[in-house]
Amino acid sequence: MSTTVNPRQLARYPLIPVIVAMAIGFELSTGSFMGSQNLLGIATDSATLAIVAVPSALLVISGYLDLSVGSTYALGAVAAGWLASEHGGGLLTCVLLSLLAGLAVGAVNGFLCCVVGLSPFIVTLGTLTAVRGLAQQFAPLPLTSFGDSFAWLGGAKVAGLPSPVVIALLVVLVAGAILALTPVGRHIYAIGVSREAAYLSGVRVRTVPFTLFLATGACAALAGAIKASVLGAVQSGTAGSGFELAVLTAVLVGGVALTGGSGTLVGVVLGVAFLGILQNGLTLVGVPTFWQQVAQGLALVVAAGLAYLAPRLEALAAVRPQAARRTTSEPTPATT
Amino acid sequence: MSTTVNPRQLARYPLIPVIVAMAIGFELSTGSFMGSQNLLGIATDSATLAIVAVPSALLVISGYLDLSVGSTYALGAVAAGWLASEHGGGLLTCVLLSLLAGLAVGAVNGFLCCVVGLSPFIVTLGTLTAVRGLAQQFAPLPLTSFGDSFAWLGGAKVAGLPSPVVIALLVVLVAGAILALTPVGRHIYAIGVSREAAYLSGVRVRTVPFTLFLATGACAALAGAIKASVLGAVQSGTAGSGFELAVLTAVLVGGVALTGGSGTLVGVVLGVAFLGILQNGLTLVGVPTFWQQVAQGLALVVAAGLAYLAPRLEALAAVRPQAARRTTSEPTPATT
Amino acid sequence: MALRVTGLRKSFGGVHALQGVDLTIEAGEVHALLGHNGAGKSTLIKALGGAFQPDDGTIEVGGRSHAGLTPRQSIEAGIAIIFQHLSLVDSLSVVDNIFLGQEQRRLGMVDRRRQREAAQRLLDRLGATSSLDSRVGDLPMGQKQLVEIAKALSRDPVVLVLDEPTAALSSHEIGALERTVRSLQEQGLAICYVTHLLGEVERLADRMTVLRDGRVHVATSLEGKTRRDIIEAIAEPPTDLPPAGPVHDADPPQLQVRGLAGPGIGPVDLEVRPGEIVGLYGLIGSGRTRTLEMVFGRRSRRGSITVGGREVRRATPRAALAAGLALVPGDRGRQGLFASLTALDNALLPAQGVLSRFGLRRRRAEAEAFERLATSLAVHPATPNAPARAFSGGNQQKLLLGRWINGILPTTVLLLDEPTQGVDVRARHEIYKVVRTIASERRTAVLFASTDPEEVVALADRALVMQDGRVIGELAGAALDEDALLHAVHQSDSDLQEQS
Amino acid sequence: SAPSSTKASGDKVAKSSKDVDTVAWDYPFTFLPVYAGVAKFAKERAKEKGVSLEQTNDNGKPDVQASNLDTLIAKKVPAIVSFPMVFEALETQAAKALSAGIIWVTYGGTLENQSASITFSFEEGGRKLGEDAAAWAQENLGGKGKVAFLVDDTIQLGIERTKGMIDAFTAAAPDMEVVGREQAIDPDTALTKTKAILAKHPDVNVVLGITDGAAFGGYKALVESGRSETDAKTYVGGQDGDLGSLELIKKGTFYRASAALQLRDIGNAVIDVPLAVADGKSDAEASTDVPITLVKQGDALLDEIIAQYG
Ligand SMILES: Nc1ncnc2c1ncn2[C@@H]1O[C@H](COP(=O)(O)OP(=O)(O)OP(=O)(O)O)[C@@H](O)[C@H]1O
Ligand SMILES: Nc1ncnc2c1ncn2[C@@H]1O[C@H](COP(=O)(O)OP(=O)(O)OP(=O)(O)O)[C@@H](O)[C@H]1O
Ligand SMILES: [Mg+2]
Ligand SMILES: [Mg+2]
Repeated sequence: MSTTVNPRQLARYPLIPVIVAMAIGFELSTGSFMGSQNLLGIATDSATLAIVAVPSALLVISGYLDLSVGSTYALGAVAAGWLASEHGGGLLTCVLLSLLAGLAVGAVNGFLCCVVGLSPFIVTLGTLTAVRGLAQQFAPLPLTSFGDSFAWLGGAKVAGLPSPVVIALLVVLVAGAILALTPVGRHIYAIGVSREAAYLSGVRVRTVPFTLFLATGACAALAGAIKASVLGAVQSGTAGSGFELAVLTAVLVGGVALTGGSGTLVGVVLGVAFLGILQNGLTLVGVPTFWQQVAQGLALVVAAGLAYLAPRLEALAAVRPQAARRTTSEPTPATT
Repeated sequence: MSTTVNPRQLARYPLIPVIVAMAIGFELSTGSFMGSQNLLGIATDSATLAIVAVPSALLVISGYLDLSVGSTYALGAVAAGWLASEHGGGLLTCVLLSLLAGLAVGAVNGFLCCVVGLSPFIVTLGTLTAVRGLAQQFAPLPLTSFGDSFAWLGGAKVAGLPSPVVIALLVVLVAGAILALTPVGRHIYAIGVSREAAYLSGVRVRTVPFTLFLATGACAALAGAIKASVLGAVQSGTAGSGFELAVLTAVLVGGVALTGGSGTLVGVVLGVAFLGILQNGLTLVGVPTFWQQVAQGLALVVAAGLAYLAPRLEALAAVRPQAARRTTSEPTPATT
Repeated sequence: MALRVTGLRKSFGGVHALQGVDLTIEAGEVHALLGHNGAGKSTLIKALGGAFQPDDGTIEVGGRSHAGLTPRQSIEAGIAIIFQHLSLVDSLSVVDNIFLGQEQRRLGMVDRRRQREAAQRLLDRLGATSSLDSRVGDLPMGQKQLVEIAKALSRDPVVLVLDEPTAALSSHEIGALERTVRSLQEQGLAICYVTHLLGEVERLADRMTVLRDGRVHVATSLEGKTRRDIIEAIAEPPTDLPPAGPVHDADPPQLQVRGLAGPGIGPVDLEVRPGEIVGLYGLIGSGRTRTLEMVFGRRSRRGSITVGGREVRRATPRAALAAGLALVPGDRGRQGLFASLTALDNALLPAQGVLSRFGLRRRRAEAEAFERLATSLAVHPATPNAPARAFSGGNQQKLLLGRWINGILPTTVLLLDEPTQGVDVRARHEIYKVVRTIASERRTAVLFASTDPEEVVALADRALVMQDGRVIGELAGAALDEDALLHAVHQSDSDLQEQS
Repeated sequence: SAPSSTKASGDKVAKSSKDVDTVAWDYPFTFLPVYAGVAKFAKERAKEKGVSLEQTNDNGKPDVQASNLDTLIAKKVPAIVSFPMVFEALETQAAKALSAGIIWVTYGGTLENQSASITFSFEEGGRKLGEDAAAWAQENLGGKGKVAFLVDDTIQLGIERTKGMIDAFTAAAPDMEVVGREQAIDPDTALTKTKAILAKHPDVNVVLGITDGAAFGGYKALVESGRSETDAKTYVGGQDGDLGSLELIKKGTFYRASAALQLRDIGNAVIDVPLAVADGKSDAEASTDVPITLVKQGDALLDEIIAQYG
């Protein structure tokens, strides 16, 4: 993978030109899109989405799926918020409780989907519903007044960057390193492409996706805790509602196939950025509410179109260097 | 397919014992579940779900997916309601306009997914969002006062059955006949299992799912119109919200695989009944809101577990009659 | 002239699969289409079947010339094709598959009775034993292949194209198929036959067209041609196989199987000594695949498996791998290959963990390992980053072999299921060489299953004949030849018939 | 607290209503019919006053609401009117807006950081409905009968309305048997749930809805079960003042009351309050409390509100 941007790379990440075009369009029409405050705002708001989309993407690449993240987010937020508001919990204990809650949901999902082998779609749709009910039962009223220690989680600045952004970067880096640098990274793809072949090759076809369910649960709960800290309040009924769809959208728009076995983290990060910029830009421009919805819907369709065009463009981009080599019979090295 | 219920059939439709158990449980604990009024009420309420779940199931069997039905439902309701309330539209024109709206959404989905070949998940998530925006933009305020002609659609009785139930039965019968008796029925399965193999066999791999998208759109809009007629009111913002998940849940719980190529209409109808009975029973028993959610989530997980057990039970049930035949070399007749 | 293809071209991205191919087949002729793996045979056939549009060239059939065909046009024109990767729909029944896309109708409904009658006639004619209502996915490979052929014949074709129809068949079914082909030929069909098994070419074909790298290399009548001539047309003549290494009877067995049993299998006892190559020969369905899978822990089992004197207790692939066993599965597409992953990932997936340091992959070491492996197995192309699906069948098989014999993993017992299925003459030879070499140099014990008696004779030191899940005979040394193998299975076949 | 324009980038800070060319109105529950009702009047008022009205699309998600507010603040709209999904959660945004010199008007409640507020008590709406229904039950049923509540436990506004409604009713009519408490804000869900309740208790007398949409569904269920539309022993009531419900009240059916928001007054306030702040009014001076009135058959207000929709 080279670091210079060549046409091949652009073709592989068709969201890049789209994001650039959107940025230019929004800047021209509002004059305030490119402001550092606005950009940092987008980054901060998108951070929680990124934190969950990244492990979710690994899960989808390995051929599974977690829809329960919206409720796990709420549960994580409620757990941390409850400890912070009712028991004066500090940063560490709050985050720990939240992570435990997320791990518990992840373990249930992972057990049912990876060990027993039930359908991830139905199981996690079930836990999505059930966990929301539990979170609401546990904290029917909004939780507030969290105290300074917990506020630090979402409000601190590290090297000039808001802490949610820093945490998101960490998650992306760790996941990226696992995917690119470790054998497990290859196993994730292998399981997604062919679970059977991976099993016969000695890959831990239960443990690996189980662990990804755990990671997704933990990250979803952490994201909920972060947002609770940022907002200073949690409401169990609405926190993270519809978040599962946003996550899945970012993952799929980012070029990860729902069938598993393909996708890149760069794509997922671009998918998150795409959604964040779209939301921000439409509000900046002041598009009327219902038209915003129409525009968001169309944007998804456009993104699907790009994902479709990408491999075709890539093939086109590949033709030129190939033409020179035509005399040799060696096939072009393909790009996975 | 025999009409007597043998262990094999039970194993194939694991929802049957579950539904029976639920019915007995709810009857014992409330004493009013089995009343004909309540059962008819469940049937009427479930009718709209069935009307949409059936074509959706065919779509899923053929390897596609339509998430936009929740908004198409709203659009269909708004179209019919608008004509009925603002222009005194009669039954026929209202239904016609509603169907046209549904066909339009279906055509867009079908064109993008079947002809262009974009990802059905992203595309129909996009139209889900966009169409809701359009419906709200078109009719931001609730529509009421529909007049008697349109009220007939949802309120009439045919042979003692409420018209929504009759329409649902028609939809089930037509779809069942197509699936079981016509070449297209075989094609739907074939495309779902292997689009490539079907294509090479001369199956119209674009036209068939395109038509199913049209049918799904039309049925979703019709369901919206029916509900509008039953209620005598339409709220564009809430009509059919979350309906897409209910539809998909009914389809999947009914044993249709998300990967396409397998599933039966009997299963889907059972799935619809399962959801309707669950909802009704929990309300009858008076389970508190949040625990209702928890119970519904758990029910999904149980349904996933049953779908998992079904083939295993079927294999067990198959052992006995098979044992007698073991000497012949003929393999067990397959169950498609 | 029934079919004439002129100047056909097709490229995939940068790969030029067909570069101006001409092919003419007369009515009443069996025409062998030959060539090395990746020569372009399947691509040509897919263009005939409408799987894609050619870039250039014409296809003339039934007196009409086409620049390209859709599947429906192809079927209408009277071309019937048996594709290399079956175009059957697993979850549908045998009848439904035979008539898929061409259903017999009555009042718009499927005419089930007429379909069943017609289907039964076709199956009987082919000697297929499967029931009409069986799910195709549940059928053994050979029966599937016969259903595929029945499907082609149901369309009353003018031209019948068979892409490696016998790769998964046993001698039994091959015989039936050959008889069918001959009777069709007599009825005046033009038949195009693709195969890597040269015996079939000699027995059946009137003419041959040999492709090399997407071009016609030779097109000639087969009259007076020897096997040597055919081989030379396809590839450079292979060198001799290295001699089999010595097997010492005194060595303790590397693999020892005692009382192995499972559904329909066993009890099976067998042993393989270090450096020994043992072939499992039998008809389709005789239980070789299941035996290998049980040894490897893919299926639950009873009995004991001992590797190098240590018993492998847990029946899981991981436990087997840890003990030094490795399996190259027979169903390459489903159980072996990661089609969209790179060649390097495919060949080194289990080795990456061993090569890694501090949990991190060492790409340099991986690249070197791949290069060594590509050289020793003659993988072509030797590009580590190309996705496995872009490789021809033979080269895919080499990648799978390379997964276990790369010198990084401690494989001491190699289990191979149909190791050269669909592999061209030359690559087959190379695979034999590789297997011989690792057996004699690394003293690896090899246990392989094959349906091809030629292969068993060429590769095995000793052959075990399987039937109905049991080992019913053993042949070794001078007694091991094709006739003896065929005799062994058919002997017991007729025994059985007499008994019942 | 008054706007502290201490260190804001001065050029954008509104010194009078003439500097306010845009009001951004952030209402998170865009799927509710009330939204469209208020929006209609706010738009009309905005036109009158020559300002443009911008709206957000929060879709009932608190995170999205916070993001959208951040965006509006970064954009430096002169005035924001926001209905916080969770009030405490928006203190940060409100403070940020104020320090950027943006007018912040809290809608539906008050915050510590704000320029002014538009208030209407949700609890009070529920309470008025509950009290009226209880009084009716005492009078017409002798305090004995069955009641079902269609509630909302998910959002703060719903929780408050629910509490007001149920507490007031049960306090004033303690002998009424509560036979249902079901989550439902839209007619569709309410129809299904009420039908189920009716299966067990076909003699339910009172159905109170958290929204008029929910009450409307309950009404339909009763009618479908064979109840006469003018049954004297039945009471249905809702909240919001949706047109369909008001028409039923006017017709004299057993849909008897709605705790109606004065949509026009609220819509006007969305524009007027921020403009008043821009003209230098203090929080106390600029803030408006829009009363929630229970409308019943014969009330003059009933016709007035119906006419507003026209
Ligand atoms: N879809 C595809 N994309 C890219 N390359 C392809 C594709 N299909 C075939 N090729 C390439 O085209 C060439 C010809 O392949 P083809 O399958 O026609 O060979 P073949 O002669 O049938 O070989 P075999 O004997 O192994 O079946 C090969 O180099 C192959 O890698
Ligand atoms: N007698 C039997 N009992 C149980 N299962 C059987 C029996 N015969 C066939 N099968 C099933 O058929 C499938 C594979 O059959 P297939 O003929 O392809 O392989 P095999 O029996 O292992 O033989 P071989 O590899 O020798 O052809 C297996 O999945 C196995 O479960
Ligand atoms: Mg081929
Ligand atoms: Mg086999």
